[in-house]
Amino acid sequence: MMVKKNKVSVICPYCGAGCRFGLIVENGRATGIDYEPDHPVALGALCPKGNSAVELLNHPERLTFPIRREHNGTTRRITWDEALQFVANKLRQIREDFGADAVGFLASAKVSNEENYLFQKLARLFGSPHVDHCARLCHSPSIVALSRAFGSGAMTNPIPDLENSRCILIIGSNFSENHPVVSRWVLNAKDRGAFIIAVDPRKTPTTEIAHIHLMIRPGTDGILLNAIMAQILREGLANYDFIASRTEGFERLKNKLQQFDIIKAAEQVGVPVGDIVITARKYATSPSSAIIYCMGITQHRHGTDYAASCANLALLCGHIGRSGAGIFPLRGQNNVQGASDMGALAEFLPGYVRTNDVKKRQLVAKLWGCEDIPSSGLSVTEIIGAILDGKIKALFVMGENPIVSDPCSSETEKALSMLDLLVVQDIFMTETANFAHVVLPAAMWAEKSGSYTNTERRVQWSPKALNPPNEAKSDLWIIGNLGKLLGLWDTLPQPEDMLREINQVVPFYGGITPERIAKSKEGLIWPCPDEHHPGTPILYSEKFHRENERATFTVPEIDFEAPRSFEPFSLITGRVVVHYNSGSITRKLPSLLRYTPKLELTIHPSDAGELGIKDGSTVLVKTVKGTVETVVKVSPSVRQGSVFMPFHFPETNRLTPKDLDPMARIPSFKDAQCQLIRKDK
Amino acid sequence: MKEIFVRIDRCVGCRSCELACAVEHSRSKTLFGAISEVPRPKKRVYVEYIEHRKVPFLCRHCEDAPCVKACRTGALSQDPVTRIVTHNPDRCIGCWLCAMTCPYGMINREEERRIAVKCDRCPEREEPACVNACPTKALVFAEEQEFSKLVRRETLSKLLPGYAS
Amino acid sequence: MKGILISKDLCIGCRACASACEHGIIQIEETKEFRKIIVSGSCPDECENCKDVCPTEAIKIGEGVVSSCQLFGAGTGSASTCSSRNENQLPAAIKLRERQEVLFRLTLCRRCGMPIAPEAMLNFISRRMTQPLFELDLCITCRQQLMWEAIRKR
Amino acid sequence: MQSMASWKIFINPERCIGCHACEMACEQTHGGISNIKVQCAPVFCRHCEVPPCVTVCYRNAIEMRNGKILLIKDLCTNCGICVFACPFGAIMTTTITRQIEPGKKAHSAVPCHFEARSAEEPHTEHEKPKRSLADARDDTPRERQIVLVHKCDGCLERAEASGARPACAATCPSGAIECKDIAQASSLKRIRTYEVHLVTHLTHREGTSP
Repeated sequence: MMVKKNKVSVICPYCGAGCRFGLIVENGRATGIDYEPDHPVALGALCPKGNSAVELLNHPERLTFPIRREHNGTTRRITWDEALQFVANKLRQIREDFGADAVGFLASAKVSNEENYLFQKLARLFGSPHVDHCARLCHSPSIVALSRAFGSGAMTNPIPDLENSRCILIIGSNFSENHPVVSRWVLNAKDRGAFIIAVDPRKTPTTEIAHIHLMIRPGTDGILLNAIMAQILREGLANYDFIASRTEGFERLKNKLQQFDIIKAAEQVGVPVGDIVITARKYATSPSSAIIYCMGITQHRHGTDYAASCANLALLCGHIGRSGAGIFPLRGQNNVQGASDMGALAEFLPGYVRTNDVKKRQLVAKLWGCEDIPSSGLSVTEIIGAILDGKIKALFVMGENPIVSDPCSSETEKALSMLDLLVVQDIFMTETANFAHVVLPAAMWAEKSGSYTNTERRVQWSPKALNPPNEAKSDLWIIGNLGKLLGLWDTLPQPEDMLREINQVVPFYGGITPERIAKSKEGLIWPCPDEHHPGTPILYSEKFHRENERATFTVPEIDFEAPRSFEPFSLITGRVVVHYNSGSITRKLPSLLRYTPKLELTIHPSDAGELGIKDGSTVLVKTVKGTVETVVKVSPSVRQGSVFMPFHFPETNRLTPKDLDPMARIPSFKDAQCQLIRKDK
Repeated sequence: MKEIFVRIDRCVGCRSCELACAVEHSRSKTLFGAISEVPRPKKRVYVEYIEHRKVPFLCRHCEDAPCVKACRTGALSQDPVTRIVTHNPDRCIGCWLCAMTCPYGMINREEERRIAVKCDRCPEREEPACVNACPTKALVFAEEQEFSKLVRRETLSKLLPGYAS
Repeated sequence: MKGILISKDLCIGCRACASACEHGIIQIEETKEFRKIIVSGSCPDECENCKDVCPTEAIKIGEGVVSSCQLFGAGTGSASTCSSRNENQLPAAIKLRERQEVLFRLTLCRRCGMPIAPEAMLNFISRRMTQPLFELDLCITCRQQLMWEAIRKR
Repeated sequence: MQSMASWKIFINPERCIGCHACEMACEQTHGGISNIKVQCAPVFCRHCEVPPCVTVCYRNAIEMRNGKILLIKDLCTNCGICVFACPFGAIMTTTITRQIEPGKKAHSAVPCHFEARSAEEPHTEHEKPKRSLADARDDTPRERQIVLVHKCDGCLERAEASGARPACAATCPSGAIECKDIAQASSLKRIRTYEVHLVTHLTHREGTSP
């Protein structure tokens, strides 16, 4: 038999780095991976997750037909017509009974730009303001803080540009495990003589790269950043020319930092004063410094202020808008940047148009052919609260797993079981899909075409490589048909048409046409306002994206000087290299699962000694939100007084608290207090 | 212990050291004999032309030599007194862990025997062949104090011409 | 039906015969300290897989009751087979197809104490190498770890 | 593209972030068994040029082709002699289960379907209880366990087909595994030495006024 073998160049479905690889397809089945050494992000490298792509595509547990759950809990296979008709009728009925406000929509950072755009359009044309997605749970503080300071909430430089940096401050990021391809560029910079500083409450493969590691107390990032800034000001190392010519609001920050006591701060943070001084000097004096930060900064009660402090630090030293100097908030999913750009957020329309800005909002409405668009809605975590209050009756979830990813799973579970209608559109039967009334089987990334925006703002086209299994359909097909049934539009859109519409609606995607990015392997980096624009790899080299073209210093309202103390243990959550987010994909792949098969709690040896537990014994972890049983791993990789749990397993987020950051509405995943109870057999 | 010191500013890139090294490590020990020998004698010093500068590179015979640590078959060994790292070709299996770990790139490959080749600081000679051959005295074989003295005297002679000579 | 005879003097306990035998006649039993090669049952007629793969020609295939001297020859380096020496010794005559066991004590890793291989096997390897390049009494995991431990700084 | 024989695999253990991507990639290119083990940093065949494993193999099942050391599976008897002749522990063993099929010619080829039991040989092998004596007496057990010997082939097939680097080098996210020519790599290191250390030394010496 003739074997039809071809290679399709697709975008990796995992983290936000946006690596490209060749998928080898034989007779309509994915059989192998071909590395593409000419791709700029990672030079063809792939982390273990990326290497599991073939195994994922051929997974036997994929959802292949629509499923309906009856009142008595039994499930049965239904046809697409029946499924879509049922969802449309039920949605209409709920809108009539309770108003459009009673329907929530959760978009996904895993699907393409076109699908997210259409999804939020569906939600907003349907009349519901409540559309959000899991960017809320990782980098919403970055969007808020960075767009307030600079005008755009994205990474300022491309990843390979890290190589040109002479000092890299890594704070609250473990990219060696979460974005492994970033480590190549940091190591290259190190080889070229850059000074690497890592700030992390744990010892990780990332901190091993660093020259100095500031092992801070969990939750004291804000104090540390302010201490660094205070030291820079005290030594007169700030870039006063840059401050004078390109920023505003410096005086307020200066006044605030003048009274800052570094010695006291060092005590609170739990690192030697000398380390803070070295960090301040190295960061300020190097010709180009970069800050890499991640969820260690954002997932706090004051995440927005922490992210703003990062921006302040960069502005203070003028380390922004040049090659090797910038802020690198690394995004977690392959299209979390794109989903935010497409307006799948409660307070933003496509192109970061604020929903409460009536004038601009109506311009978008005009393009969509309607009169007005609902204003600001509820965020991911608030939607769950609103369900519990009985305000939201129906939830449409596209490719998310809130039970595992949201804080306080028991409440989420309770909320989901209260709904009149829960539609889940996914590739596997996730924990959330188990609660759904209708489960719609979706296609995976290689089974549809679309564009994805990676963490560097690089928009890349990923063509269709193979057909979805059985009856699974692309998300665009599902949303398109649902919209048709709801009477929102008449035609079933194609990905290319959708991107052309995005070109019109989102100004900085203006020149990113399907023709251009389908041809180029490297994609285009937004802002790219017109057809001939080459893209903008480095932001703010001449002006900031604010009205007066100046950046602004934001002075946090709160005092960082009193850190919360967590007794007896503070619980840190994070990731491990072989798993991905809620683990709904990676926990199904045996080749990845063998490295980290189950949940483990890491504890410092002396804490373990005090509690009388050893490696491999079982403990109960207790927080205000719940109790979970887990196995212990004793390792000095955590600080005394703190414990670590990866959040890829459903148990972890049963423990996390639900306190929200007031501005970005991100839950404080990393501010939990826990108790350990020894469980003897 | 005597070391080979390099005065980079004196190197003119004549490659006399390379030639002398290859000859010294030939069987015949003469230039004409060495040319016709099979396997061809290999040099163990390298002159690189970088940015219009000529820089000679020699094995530093590091105190805590990474190549010796990396060698699993005992082909590389370090004399505890003289710190000279020598290579025993009979024990070498050509795994290139030494070439991989050497931070200065001083271990090279001998094509014919397919094993590593590196500086042995001419065990049969008083003064290494490369030093002997250097026409500009860019290579100096001396004790550390002696060399410092030399540098001091040289600086002095630059400042006060005629004083030192 | 034929049977297998393993010379306890020549065998080095490498397990090649056990993985070659498709009929499950040669089995390996391993504990922390010992490796036991167990032969039981009869061979199909043409199969000589185990004999083919044996590195030391320690396997003979025959029929009926034979003396081991008969099969291996008295003067072929395994002369001691005929004189009793230790518990690992063949009886002077053996009925083929009967159960035989060859027992080896495993050399332990000098670094981690895990078993490596029978001493006879390691001796065989060092005899075959042109010269002893390194010490063989390290287990695979320790060799792998040692490869990087010396080089890696952190 | 460099010629096949000239490059050697260079591993920089300082760069290894322990992500196991090389193991995964190796597994995919070699039908489910990884020839790489990450112990601090990836361990696999160095493709020595005077290889001890080739010397000890009594069936000539290991040969050198194009500068790569290959294990010829048809000739290999899984005796494990080469395993202990390798100073790096780079020849791996994996316990697999094979069906007993009477009448089939033995050691003809590696079975097309097998179950990789454990990559951590030989430690776990000894901990696992083996088939008891009573089972061994049983005339024909249905399946038998084999310790399979396997090693890195430098992705020779990949290289010969498309001139590509080995899968592990291609996939390594941090650039810890690289393919370099020894002479070239050494020369680059010397230039780097100059750039990093000597330039400062020179400018320092020339720039200071005594």
